[in-house]
Amino acid sequence: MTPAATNDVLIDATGIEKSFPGVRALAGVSLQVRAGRLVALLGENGAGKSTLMNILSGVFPPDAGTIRVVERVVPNALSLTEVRFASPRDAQALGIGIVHQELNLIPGLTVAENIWLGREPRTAAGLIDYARLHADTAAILTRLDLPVDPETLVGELRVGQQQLIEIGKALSADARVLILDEPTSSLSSHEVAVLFNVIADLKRAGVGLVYITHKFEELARICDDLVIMRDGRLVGTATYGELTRDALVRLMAGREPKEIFQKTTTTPGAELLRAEKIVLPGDGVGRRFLVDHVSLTLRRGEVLGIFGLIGAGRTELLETLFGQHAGRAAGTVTIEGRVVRFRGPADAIAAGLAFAPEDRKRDGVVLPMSVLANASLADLRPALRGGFVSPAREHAHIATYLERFRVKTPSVDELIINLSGGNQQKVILAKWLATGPKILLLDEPTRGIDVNAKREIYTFIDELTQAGLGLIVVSSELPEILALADRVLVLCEGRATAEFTRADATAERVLSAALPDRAMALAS
Amino acid sequence: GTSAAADVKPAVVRKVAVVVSTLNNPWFVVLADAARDRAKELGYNAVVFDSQNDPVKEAQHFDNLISAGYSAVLFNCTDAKGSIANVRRAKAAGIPVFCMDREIEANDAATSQILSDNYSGCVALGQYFVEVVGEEGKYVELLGLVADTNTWNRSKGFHSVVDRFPGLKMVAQQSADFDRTKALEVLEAILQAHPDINAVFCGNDAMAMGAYQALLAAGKAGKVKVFGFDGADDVVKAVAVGKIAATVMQFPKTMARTAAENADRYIKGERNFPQRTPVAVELVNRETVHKFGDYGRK
Amino acid sequence: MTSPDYKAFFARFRSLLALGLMVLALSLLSDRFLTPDNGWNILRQISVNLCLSIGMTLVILGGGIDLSVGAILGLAGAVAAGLLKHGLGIPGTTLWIEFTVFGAILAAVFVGGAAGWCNGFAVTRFKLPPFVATLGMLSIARGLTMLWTGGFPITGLGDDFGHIGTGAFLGMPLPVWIMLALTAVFVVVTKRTRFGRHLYAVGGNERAARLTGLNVGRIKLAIYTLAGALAGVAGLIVTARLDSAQPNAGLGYELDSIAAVVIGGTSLSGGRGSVAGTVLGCLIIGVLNNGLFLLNVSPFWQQVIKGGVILLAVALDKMNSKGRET
Amino acid sequence: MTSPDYKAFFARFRSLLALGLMVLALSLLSDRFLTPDNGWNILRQISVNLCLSIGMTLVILGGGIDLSVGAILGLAGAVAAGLLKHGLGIPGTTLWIEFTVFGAILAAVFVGGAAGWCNGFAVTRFKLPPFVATLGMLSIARGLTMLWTGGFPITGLGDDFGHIGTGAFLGMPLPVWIMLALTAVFVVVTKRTRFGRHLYAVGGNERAARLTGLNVGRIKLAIYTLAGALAGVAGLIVTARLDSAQPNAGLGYELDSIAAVVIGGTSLSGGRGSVAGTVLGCLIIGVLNNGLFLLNVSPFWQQVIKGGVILLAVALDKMNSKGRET
Ligand SMILES: Nc1ncnc2c1ncn2[C@@H]1O[C@H](COP(=O)(O)OP(=O)(O)OP(=O)(O)O)[C@@H](O)[C@H]1O
Ligand SMILES: Nc1ncnc2c1ncn2[C@@H]1O[C@H](COP(=O)(O)OP(=O)(O)OP(=O)(O)O)[C@@H](O)[C@H]1O
Ligand SMILES: [Mg+2]
Ligand SMILES: [Mg+2]
Repeated sequence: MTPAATNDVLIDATGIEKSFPGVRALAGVSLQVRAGRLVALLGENGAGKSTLMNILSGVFPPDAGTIRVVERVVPNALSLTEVRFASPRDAQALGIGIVHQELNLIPGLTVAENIWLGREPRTAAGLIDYARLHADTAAILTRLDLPVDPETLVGELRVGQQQLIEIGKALSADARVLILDEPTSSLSSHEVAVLFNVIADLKRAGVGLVYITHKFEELARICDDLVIMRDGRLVGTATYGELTRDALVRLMAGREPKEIFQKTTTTPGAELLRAEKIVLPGDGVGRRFLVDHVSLTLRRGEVLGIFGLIGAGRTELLETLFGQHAGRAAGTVTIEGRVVRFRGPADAIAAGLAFAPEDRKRDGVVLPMSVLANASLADLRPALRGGFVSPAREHAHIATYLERFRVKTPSVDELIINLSGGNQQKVILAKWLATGPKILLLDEPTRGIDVNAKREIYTFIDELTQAGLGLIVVSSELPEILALADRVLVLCEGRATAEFTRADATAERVLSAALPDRAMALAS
Repeated sequence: GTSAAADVKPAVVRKVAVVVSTLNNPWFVVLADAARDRAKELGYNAVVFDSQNDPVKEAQHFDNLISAGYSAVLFNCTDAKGSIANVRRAKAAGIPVFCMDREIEANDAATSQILSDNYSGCVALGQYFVEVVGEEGKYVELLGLVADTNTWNRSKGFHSVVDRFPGLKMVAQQSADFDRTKALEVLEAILQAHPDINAVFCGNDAMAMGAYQALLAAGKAGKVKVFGFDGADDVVKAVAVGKIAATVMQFPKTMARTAAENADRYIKGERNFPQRTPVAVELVNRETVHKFGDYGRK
Repeated sequence: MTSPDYKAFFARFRSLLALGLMVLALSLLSDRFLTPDNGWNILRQISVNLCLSIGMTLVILGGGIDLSVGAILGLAGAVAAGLLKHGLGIPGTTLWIEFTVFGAILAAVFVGGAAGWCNGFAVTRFKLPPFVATLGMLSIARGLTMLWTGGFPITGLGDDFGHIGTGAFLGMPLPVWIMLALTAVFVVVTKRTRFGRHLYAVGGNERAARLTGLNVGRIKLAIYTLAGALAGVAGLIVTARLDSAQPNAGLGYELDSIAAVVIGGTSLSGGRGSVAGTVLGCLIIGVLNNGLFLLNVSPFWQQVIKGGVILLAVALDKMNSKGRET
Repeated sequence: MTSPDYKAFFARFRSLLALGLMVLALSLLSDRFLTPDNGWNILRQISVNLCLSIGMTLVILGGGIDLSVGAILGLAGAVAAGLLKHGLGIPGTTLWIEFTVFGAILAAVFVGGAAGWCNGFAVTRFKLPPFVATLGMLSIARGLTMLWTGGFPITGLGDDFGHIGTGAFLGMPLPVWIMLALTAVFVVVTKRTRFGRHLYAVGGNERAARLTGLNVGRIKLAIYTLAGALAGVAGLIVTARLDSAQPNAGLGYELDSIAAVVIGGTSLSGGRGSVAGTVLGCLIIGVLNNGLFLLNVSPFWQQVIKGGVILLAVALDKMNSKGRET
């Protein structure tokens, strides 16, 4: 389609500005959403992408700027009206749907109730028509290829499944414009493929899409237009294919990209950690064992990558190693030759372990506390003077770690809730580095992190191995595992199915070990 | 019992309930204990129920009593009007109710009412008040629970006398909920506004002690006269040494025992009881205090 | 049976077990316990608390708390009694409106609802924490009750009105009818209507509910108004049973009512629980009170035992409810 | 000034403004208000509530709630008074231990701490919701107080003991000294110690705190124990001021204390707030009470006005506090 065809514009936002206390999140940004096209919004963490989308979907009003939206679908006629959204409801009424970056589901309601929340079908008596509700839901779940019962409580689903439910919620509204803010951050490759099919369908149906992602490789399949943001400003627009990857990264960062990450080869040292026959029984509803007799070793200066599909039990394995399931789990863990028995995470930390969890909002950060307090929480001893916390010492001790990760925050005293997701993740890493651990367990360390920050984290992991730490990295992104790991352990349905050295680990081999036999049988 | 005893009809121990408005005030504990002990002496199985100043709890006690087949209720009501329905329900179920100390405002519900006369007690206290404080002066009144009829009966009795002396000015009237702690705090605040008062009239003895404590802290003990009502032990002692000017002795033990004895007579067949038996209340002051003690006459 | 059903069943079962154990123990300890009379007794006694607690359940499910229910009960009862007895004079005129029993009932529910609406308004419009807003209302409603009654009970309300509290229909006491009807209505409302599900959504994740487009403010307003109106109904029952509106009626009932809700398994952080659970909670408290009475436990020991049993009942409920913590 | 400082300053400033307005209004309305004597008076009167509220602040910051503080106050006061007056007989022996004033003080703090520890144990070990655990303790402690005192106040405790409540040192009443000392200690504890930091973390996100290696159980246990011990201190002050341990001392104080904490800006959902805010909250309530008595407002209107002012104070506080909602 040529740029001249302007009568397909569904949303036209111009000169949008937004400031938060201490941050200018948007400084005059414009964006057009066009029917049947997907515009990808790219930018580093904190560039203002989510803020712009929040404004377009009525979450909060802009400080300045105008938003014009197609009121009714008038074929081949430009009929944009200026709007002022007082609430998300207003935006929805105009056919703007959004899947937010953070999950917005009600854990105590069922899948069906969540998808249709606020739009439940009713019987003549005014009660909810559950029969229709469940039938409608089943249709959407089929479309998403998500085999769950519409009556399951959402709180019992995995994060990835919940994310699909969010997408289903947006689909159910039959929106004319659909905004997807990092929708694939916790989806498996199969689920991503389903999503892309859905996106293709929507485009054919004339829906306009906005798509935010940090994963460039996704763009090829779905992207039509590109918009690049930096520090709350628009720094470039293009049709997909006009820009090379390097040019993109340069625009995003505002500087020359460093060459792509190249792992430094290290010779692993003495054995740090040995885990034998780790078992974690299930709680009676799913599998019998969430972790099923998994053994692993880790040496100094080594990165052990753990790959597996969603639900393979990788998170549980790390949690068990970290002492979180003390009492339920079994198996022997040896650290530097000594058998240890953790009664809880505190013991694990004392033994030199650190663990950056997958769900940072739930398990990682203390939202009402400042960046500084979060970063110093794991070990306050260096901040003490005469038994009391000295703010000066605390600053001095933590600042170096925060700077190393280039955490983007107005001040270290800012509440962490006001940071973008990627920056929150960096604070968590800083927190653990400050404890001087010997073994670092990272569960999906780069989820929701922009390319540059991702590279920084890779480099950092590299530096840490050279400094003699042992790392276990769990990731759903195969390229990430292959780039980082010295050895790859593959989990499938709670069992270790294969282990590869760096040299042996190819994408096909790792993936085939990760697929359950059932799936293999079906595929062949 | 043994199997032999089963043939002989065993003497059923009849049950008597003692329902009191509250056990959070020692005066009522004495009343309840005296009623229970007397009923036990008379051969009954007696149990105390605490209504916690809540007529609804009281109503529940009555429901329970009725379905559990009690033979009589010795009753200290939470409210003169609010408790009538409860007494009527008991009566309808054939259970006689004997009111103690607090009146219910109905003549056909309770079998008999043994009452102390709050109003006339406070009339006597008012007269003594004028005698001691004089016909000129400023005073403070501490009311009990504003939702309690006794509060207002006492207040009215007192004012029926004192209001006839225009020289006696009430500079503040506040509620301290019959509570010693509240009385202390309320009077402390009032003393800031009116440091020059001559007397404090309190709706019960707990508040009188709290008021005294406030005066003590303000260095005004002895200069400001405190008047109470009830005849609580520590206040009687305080009257003896001049800390408190006067209180009014109600006779909880006498009332409780009389009620228990009436109940006993009723169960044994007597039906002739006067509806109201007033038990005289007596003024306790410096001169008469030697006659009183232990919630009654020595 | 799907897994959540199974879990929910067990969760419910635990509270039922606690209740069952209590009933069993009391039946063994007292031959008076398992009589029909005593059964009605218990039901009649919990009716007031249950009215309040249904409203409290809505508020707590919606993520709030209501400390004013007891005070609103007192106010609504007093207003109904006052209007019934004396009617209402229109200030500045010589007009005097008489109230029928039905009018007084409407007035009580209306006053309760209005006070509840004010709570909701303070919470949604001024963003006051529910605890503060309803604490303020507690104080204000108590004061208004005092002003309205002058501190004196209003009695002699007539048999028609008294019927609400003491009458029976088809052998079942009227308060029990009211309680059953309200329970049925609100079980359906919470489980089968949009409003009910939105209530859970608001309490479960208010931000998500707002972002999904629910009118969170209106839902909360409705919740508090309903809780107030239900407190008005409770006020009617209390007043009718006593044939008297006591100025201090309902004092401290807020804690009893919250206790019933929590014992019934509803989470104070909102979004999880049920009206059915609350009925169970009220029953546990009611049976306990009744049992302590039947066993002639001294009033001092009663408090100790009651505290202990509440702890035990909830501990039992928690013990085997594993599942992931949230 | 960095932005959070700035925000915190304004947040604090709002409550201060409410307090300032009240002080101004009262100074204009009553010439008795702004006297040094009345100042001491207000401070002396808030001392008890402040002791309780400091403990309550810790509990609420840590994500819990404590309904038992009033009952623990009563129990601790009664135990101290009883031991001082009658000593303690060791059951089964003829031994009889006499208690000095110092011994009685220790006993009160110990009893309070022990009761608080039980709360903490129920919350951490049996995973009872704090509301339920402390509601149970409320009932149990009240019952125990009744059993210990038999329903009679314990009076005549001697001048040495009474000194705690009525004495002064360097012209400042002892209760005010105690209150200031405790405030200073707990401001430092919450802001400048590890325990304080951990308290905020546990209240802000318990899961994250546990995963960061904090011993959440031990921290909570400490919090409740401290709250209990502080209630014990409050019990000493009340008992000493009255020269009498009342069996029903502290009835309903839990709500006053929670109100002070919330008016002081501490969030009931935990992790946000401060001891300094609570001091402000106590002052607002104290000044209000004092003012209403100075102006001799009728007891009926007092409640209405008090409710209104609480709403107003908090609404004022909320009005301009923006920031991201959670
Ligand atoms: N409600 C808010 N209050 C204060 N600051 C905010 C708020 N929302 C966003 N910000 C700030 O605005 C800036 C832009 O944030 P935004 O979430 O839009 O970034 P983003 O581009 O979506 O980043 P990411 O890729 O990490 O999701 C950040 O500095 C963030 O801290
Ligand atoms: N909320 C839950 N309740 C019950 N079982 C769960 C829950 N979440 C996950 N499981 C089960 O635990 C097992 C492991 O899930 P988990 O999500 O931790 O795996 P993972 O390999 O870490 O995947 P991810 O990529 O999501 O991190 C799966 O069998 C899954 O069904
Ligand atoms: Mg974002
Ligand atoms: Mg995982």
